[in-house]
Amino acid sequence: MPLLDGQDGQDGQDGRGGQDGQGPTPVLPVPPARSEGIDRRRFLTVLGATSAAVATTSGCTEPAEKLIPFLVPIEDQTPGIATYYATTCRECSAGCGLHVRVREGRAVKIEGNPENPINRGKLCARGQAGLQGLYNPDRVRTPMAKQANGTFAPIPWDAAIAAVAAKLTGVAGNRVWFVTGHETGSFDRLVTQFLGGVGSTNRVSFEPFGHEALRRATREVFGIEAVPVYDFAAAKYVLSFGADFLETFGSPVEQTRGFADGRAARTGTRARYVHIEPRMGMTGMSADEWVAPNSGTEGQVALAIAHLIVEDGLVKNGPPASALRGLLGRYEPEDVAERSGVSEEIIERLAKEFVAGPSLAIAGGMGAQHANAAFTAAAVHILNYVAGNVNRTVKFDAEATFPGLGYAALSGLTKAITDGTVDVLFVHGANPVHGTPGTAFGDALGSAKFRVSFARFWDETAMSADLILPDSDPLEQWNDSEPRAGMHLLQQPVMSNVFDTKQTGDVLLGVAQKLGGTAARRLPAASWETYLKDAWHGVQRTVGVAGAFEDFWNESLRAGGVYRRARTRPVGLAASATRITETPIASAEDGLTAIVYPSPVFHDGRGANRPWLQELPDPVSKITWSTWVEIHPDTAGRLGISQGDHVEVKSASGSITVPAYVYHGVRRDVVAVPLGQGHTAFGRFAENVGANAYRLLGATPTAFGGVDHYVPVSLAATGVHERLASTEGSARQMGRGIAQAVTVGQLAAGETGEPESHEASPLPENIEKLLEEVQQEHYDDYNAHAPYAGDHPRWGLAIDLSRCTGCSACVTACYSENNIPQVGVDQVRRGREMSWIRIERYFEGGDDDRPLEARFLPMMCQQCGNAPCEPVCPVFASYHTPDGLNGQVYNRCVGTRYCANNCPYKVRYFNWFDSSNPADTTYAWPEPLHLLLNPDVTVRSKGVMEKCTFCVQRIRGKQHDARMRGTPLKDGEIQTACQQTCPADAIVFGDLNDRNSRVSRLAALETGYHVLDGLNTRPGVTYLRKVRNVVEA
Amino acid sequence: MTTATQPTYSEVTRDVVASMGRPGRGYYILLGFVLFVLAAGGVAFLYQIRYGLGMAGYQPPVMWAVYITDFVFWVGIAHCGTLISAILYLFRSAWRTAVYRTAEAMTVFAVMTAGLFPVIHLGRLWYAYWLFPYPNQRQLWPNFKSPLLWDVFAISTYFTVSTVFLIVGLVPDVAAVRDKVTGFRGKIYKLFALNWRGTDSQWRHYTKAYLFLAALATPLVLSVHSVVSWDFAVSIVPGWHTTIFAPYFVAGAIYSGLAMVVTLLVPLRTTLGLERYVHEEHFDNLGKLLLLTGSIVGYAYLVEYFIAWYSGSPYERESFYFRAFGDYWWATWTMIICNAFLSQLLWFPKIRRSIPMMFVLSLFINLGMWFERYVIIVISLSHEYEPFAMDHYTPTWVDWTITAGSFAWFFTWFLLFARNFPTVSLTEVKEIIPMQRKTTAHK
Amino acid sequence: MPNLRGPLALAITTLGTGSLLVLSACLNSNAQEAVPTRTADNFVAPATVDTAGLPGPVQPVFYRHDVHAGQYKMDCRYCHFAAETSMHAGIPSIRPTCMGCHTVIGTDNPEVERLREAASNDQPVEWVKVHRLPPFVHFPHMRHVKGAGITCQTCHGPVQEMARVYQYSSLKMGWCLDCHKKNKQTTDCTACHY
Amino acid sequence: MSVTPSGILAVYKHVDSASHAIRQLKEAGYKGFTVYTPVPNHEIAAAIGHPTSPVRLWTLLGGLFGCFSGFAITFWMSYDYPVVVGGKPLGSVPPYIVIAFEMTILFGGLATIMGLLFHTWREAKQTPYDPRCSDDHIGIFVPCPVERRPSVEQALKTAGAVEVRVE
Repeated sequence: MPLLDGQDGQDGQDGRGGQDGQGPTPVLPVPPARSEGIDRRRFLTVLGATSAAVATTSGCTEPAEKLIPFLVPIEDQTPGIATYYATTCRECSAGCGLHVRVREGRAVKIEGNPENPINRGKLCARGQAGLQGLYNPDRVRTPMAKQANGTFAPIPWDAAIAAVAAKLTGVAGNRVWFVTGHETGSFDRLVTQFLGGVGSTNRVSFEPFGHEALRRATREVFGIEAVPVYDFAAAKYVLSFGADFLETFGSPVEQTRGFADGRAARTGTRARYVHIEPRMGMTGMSADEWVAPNSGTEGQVALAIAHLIVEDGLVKNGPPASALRGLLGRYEPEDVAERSGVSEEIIERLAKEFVAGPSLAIAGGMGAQHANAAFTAAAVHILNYVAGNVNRTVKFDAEATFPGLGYAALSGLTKAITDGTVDVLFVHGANPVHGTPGTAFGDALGSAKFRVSFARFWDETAMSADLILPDSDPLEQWNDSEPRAGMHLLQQPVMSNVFDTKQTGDVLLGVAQKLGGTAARRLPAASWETYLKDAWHGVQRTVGVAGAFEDFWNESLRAGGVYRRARTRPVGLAASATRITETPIASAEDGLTAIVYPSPVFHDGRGANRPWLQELPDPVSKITWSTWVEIHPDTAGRLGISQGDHVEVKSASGSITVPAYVYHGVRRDVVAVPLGQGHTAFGRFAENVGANAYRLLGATPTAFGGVDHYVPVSLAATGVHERLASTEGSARQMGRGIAQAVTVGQLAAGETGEPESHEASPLPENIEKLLEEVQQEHYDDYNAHAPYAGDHPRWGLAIDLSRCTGCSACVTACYSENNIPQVGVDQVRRGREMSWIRIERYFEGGDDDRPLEARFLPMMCQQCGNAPCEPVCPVFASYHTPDGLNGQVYNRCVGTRYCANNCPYKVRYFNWFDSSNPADTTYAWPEPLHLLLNPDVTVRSKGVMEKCTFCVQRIRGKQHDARMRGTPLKDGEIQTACQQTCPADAIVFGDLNDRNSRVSRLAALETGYHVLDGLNTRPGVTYLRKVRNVVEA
Repeated sequence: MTTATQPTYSEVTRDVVASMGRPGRGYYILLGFVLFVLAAGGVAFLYQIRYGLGMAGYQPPVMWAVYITDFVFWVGIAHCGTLISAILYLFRSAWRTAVYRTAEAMTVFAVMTAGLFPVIHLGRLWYAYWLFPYPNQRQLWPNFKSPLLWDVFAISTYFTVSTVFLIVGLVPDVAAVRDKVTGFRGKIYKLFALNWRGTDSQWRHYTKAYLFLAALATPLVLSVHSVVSWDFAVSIVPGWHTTIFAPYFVAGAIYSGLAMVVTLLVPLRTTLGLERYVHEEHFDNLGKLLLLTGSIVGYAYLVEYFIAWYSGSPYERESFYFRAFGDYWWATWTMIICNAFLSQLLWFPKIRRSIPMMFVLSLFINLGMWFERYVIIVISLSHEYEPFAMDHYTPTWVDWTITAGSFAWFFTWFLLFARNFPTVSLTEVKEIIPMQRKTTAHK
Repeated sequence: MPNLRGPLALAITTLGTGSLLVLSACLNSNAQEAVPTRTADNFVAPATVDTAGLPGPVQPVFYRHDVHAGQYKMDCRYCHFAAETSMHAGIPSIRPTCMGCHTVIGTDNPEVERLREAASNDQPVEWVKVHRLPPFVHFPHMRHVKGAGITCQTCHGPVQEMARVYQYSSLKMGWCLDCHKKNKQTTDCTACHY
Repeated sequence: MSVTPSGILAVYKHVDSASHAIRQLKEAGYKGFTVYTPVPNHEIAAAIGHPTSPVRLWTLLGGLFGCFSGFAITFWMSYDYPVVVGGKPLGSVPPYIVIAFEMTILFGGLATIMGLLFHTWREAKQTPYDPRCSDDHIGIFVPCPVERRPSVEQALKTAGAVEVRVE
């Protein structure tokens, strides 16, 4: 019996294939031992062959390798076996649950927690990159105090805490300010209590995109302070007014799943999605139709649609709307058509489509970040209301979400500092020096008398602090949060601290003890962990779980928290709804409006120090390590700008110089610039990369207390040109049918969509038959020889392009799982990025009379049955495994690169440099980043070809498990890293030889096709055509 | 050859031995320059080994570039030598005798140069020996289905056979030199002459062996460039995957080799004082061969474009459209003009017989043939099936320095050879001159 | 073609094998005899050994496998606890594995004293790796120890008689393959290399 | 060069004289003489009348061995460690023809050289030699006992030798 065959005994009749998406993951309740006195080396002390995990392909073994056993074995840790700990992702405030894979005491991979109802085991790219925050080489490694000469020097924790206490002593309470990020749990309460202890109420919760407009609009229209929750899965029609709900707005992972489920429904109606925004971003690219109104007029379009619904009585038995007639009367479709540039026909059509079934209109994202945003959001609320969506697809949590969050408070702080009334300023979990409009905060900050930063990284705000008390990484922390009412999420340390950091909770408690008095009385907890546990006694009561607290606590830790169905509250129209008014957005005379949008990859910039994210191509432009300005080709032509030309973008507040990216997906009077780059500090991977587009924005808050992200600008070419660090070759498919699509109409008519239009005419039948016979003969030949003889699985993937949103989470997951090195901007320019899976983004139309359409296609090794790469390798480094993979034996590779030439899919990647060599300048994992290397995967050295092997280490691992437990592998038991993280569930892995497996059934669908099928490569990856829900002409 | 200029046997010996005399300062300056460039190439090579192949300009999907261009170029150069020495030998073509030694030496050195590149371009060249089927503890064998393994066999066979062929041809000549030169060099030649004395028995086996070597070398030379062409033709890359490649490459190889022979002969005959033996007649004949092979190459270009259109394959069509009008149009047109058009000038006997013209033309053809390989390799790879993965390649200084180094390597060997060995075959030149006889009328 | 291939291959292979066998003689013969897995019941490890003459790397603590596994017949898996469950066999921790006994037994032994010192200083013992598999090879201990029931000694040699452990087998690829081929196990490359 | 004077060396300037001399020698029944020429010459060869060189047999055998071993190693190695590539059969004839062909040429060529060395070395007797023979003269060395020297000397001279000397 072949050793590898973990499948034997499978009768193929169990019929359970496809049901079991995620196998149970052994999440152990108990965190690793953290007893005092054990030195930090513990997690470095790994065992045996795993030493330092850098299993390179260089043949020579170093002399005298050391085996360092654990002094005391870490609980739950067996060398060579992964342990999973449940915790919560803090890269944004959505509240996705994590399972962190820990090997030999160090976290090596972040996976989604399937039990968490928000993300259900899925993660976005930013979540995946959390590991690079943990091991970031530019973390603040120990408390630092600023010296007289302006440099920082390390200081012991005791002294640091004493210093803070000393500064607080004798300071008037109202002169102490505390800035935090968005906190919804115990830490939030602790900070408030701490401030109360020193007699202050100056608490600023700062989140760059704090839904200010949405909250204002909800108050105006429905009379409550809340942010709506959308039920995508229930909606058959989605109308987004600038809401980038698949990338940064709200809870992208959760929304992506709902959205994908609605669109890719194979029974019943497929959801249709129309995006209304002057720019087509990543979210807009998934739309079936893109409508580009004049900047700031989305709200008018919404009201015009509402107008038609109400006036034409399109909704039978709709909610009472007579009160709105006055308001809606001002938005006649023909007037709106003139003002917004969206034709009356479109408005009428949208109105009809909108009421045809369960629908959903969303305001948010960039649509809710301009001067007129509160009006837009209110208009969309009204639209939802008149269409009867409120309380059905649009719901509101029982408790206020995001209270008091926003830019206005920070703006108040800026004023207070300038006024000289801030003596002690604490900043935690925010980087306002970089991430606020203009330079006002940064300029003012120096006037605060004593600045304490709890920054984890050397960011801009930390650099201007007097004292840095580095917080632990979220993966090293105890914490909790409640992102939605009823969802109590826990964070637990998955490993001991990488550096000499301390959780801010402990620091604040320590300071309170030092201060004595009120502060000490209010905060008596001995440690942050106790404080948290105390709070969870309350949670136990709230959620009503009986039994001992320890059991409740351990179960919560195991599950990652307590999940209760979010309680919602029904809402009705408030009187103020009829009084909403517009605020015209600023525009230059004949000028251009710049949309400054949050990068799907870096958000406001907090992800910029993660090399995985820097190297991750932007889903829209496919540019890495950079900032750019998106310009319509006509505008670019008018201004004499071509792709890659450096352009000075100048607004009233400031200017930045960035290369131009010529893009059909912005209006002619609009340019767009992503946020997130242009850091002046924040570590080696972020510094001096791109430009900070916040500098273009005005520092004055909008009427609703937010930041205006639409700003009038002028463009001027500087005469400098650069080759964009883009991973894209051609954005057009040249009619080659790489990413194929079919319309619902075609599907209904029984057509399966575009044939490969350019394929040569089919072979005569007898030739076809002969080829088949010859092929069979070849298979028979090798089936007679071990190890090929016998029954083997044939691993394959099915990828549903209707589901794929291009979010690129799979790319980062692949980097993490497979130890893929980042190569840096210069090498990306040379096309040498190593990304084993890439999201190809093709455009259709836009340059002709067809509307612009974007298609995404995840391209990884297709594991061809007749792989062109295999026979050309002179040393069998590339070969076919018995289970149908294109095996790549790194240590056998001599580096002829012929396989890459002969791969029609171009999915083979070569190690041009020695990125696995710590002594080399191209080393990809500077200490301690190397600790995230997956010990199951060989790190490839210089001169070796590498590629996707469907996570063969996971396949072998599960086969070992199956063999050891004595039962056959179940379908779905093995998950590739890309599949595991895909928020849209677009990727399915399994055995194609098992007819009942989920992948087999998907691959057999009529929309299935193989890329470049005419080459007879017989790929193991089947793509399902993107089904476009378009209005047929 | 007219009788008026026909030298006697002793004149031949005298002139050829004189050509191997003490060289002038120019020779040493040239040799010094060539060695300097060789050293620069060596440094660039070491640099590339240390830091990785990324130092060269590779831009995926262009995974083969200047090095493989150089490889094919040098293998191509090699071919002409074997053509002149073996194929024309079998055809009993008399004019070859004066030039074949130069061509054959060129062959050996060109193969030596070409053989460097598959190693230079390897990612892990220290494991290059894995390509040989030797028993090893890993119990692994190489993949004989890989064209690269065919290359290993073809190139090593070609190198062995052409070296042997060169040495066999040299033996009687060295013996003749041995009998004229004294002192230390004489001793060396004595050693190299392998006890050759021109006895009836030696000649009897020698002529037979030489004939059979020529007979073996003839299919070999055709096969080697065919195998090299199959490196490309058996792949699925549009622009590579075509059945015309083997004859096309062989013709191109001979074409480029002939051009290189002209390039070498022109300075050689003047500096070594061999004008009497290598003259217009030879250039005329070389010109005719150039015209023939150049026309075949031109025809192959036409066929390539025709088939790209006629196949109906969109990939082929776009690949060829891209060649002519894409980013690299300049390379394509350099190749077409130098190879297909300039060779047509050779219809004029005046040009064929003008040595300066032939020299200039040969330089252009060398350039054109280098670009032919560049076009085939780089352009085809940069514009393949997958539009999203297309990219644009530009070489770096490392590519250029190593390429220059390869020329230096070649010329180093050639200069050393020309100084120390007869560049015109004594024996074969004599062979076509009738031996002196007492009675003039015989047969 | 196919009907030609068979006989041609057969004929040529039979003849070719003869000449190639001569070449193959250069191959390492990795044939192994069965290694005893137990010492005799009355085995007594020598009280003192000439450490200079022992093979294998010098370890920070002179731990005697012949005493523990040979004389006292401790099971290998007592210390190498993960061999049946994990890819790696595991190295024992000082606390509690070593000190579990040595707080009581052999306390006067100077080597045990070093161990205790290390334990009290929270310093792990940095053992020198004896069996060095290249890092690109993934060897699953559990599949061999538990799955296939292969004794530790088959690969590691008579450790129970070694005063100082040395690498007994070559651990080279051919050595692995010999056993795999003999036992009709897979010879697929990605069984170990990935 | 020679160990003992054992015969007569005649040097000719003209090829017809030399061939005449050879024919005379043959008629007189001499067999073991050696002829030196700067280039291979038909007239001389015809006069001597050697049978065809056996080197060609070496070429044939070498080529056959190469062809055979080319096929042998490719097939045997393909089945010794079966590795499937590109859906092709383990032993594929077409690519192996290339290997076998190259081996045929390689071994054929090397065997030819070995044959040449074998035969010429074996037959290269340490006979007296005149350096002019590599330039433009033809030499004939006739080994003969002292008692027959005058007659041979006479015959060679009559044929037109420019020099006849006892070696």
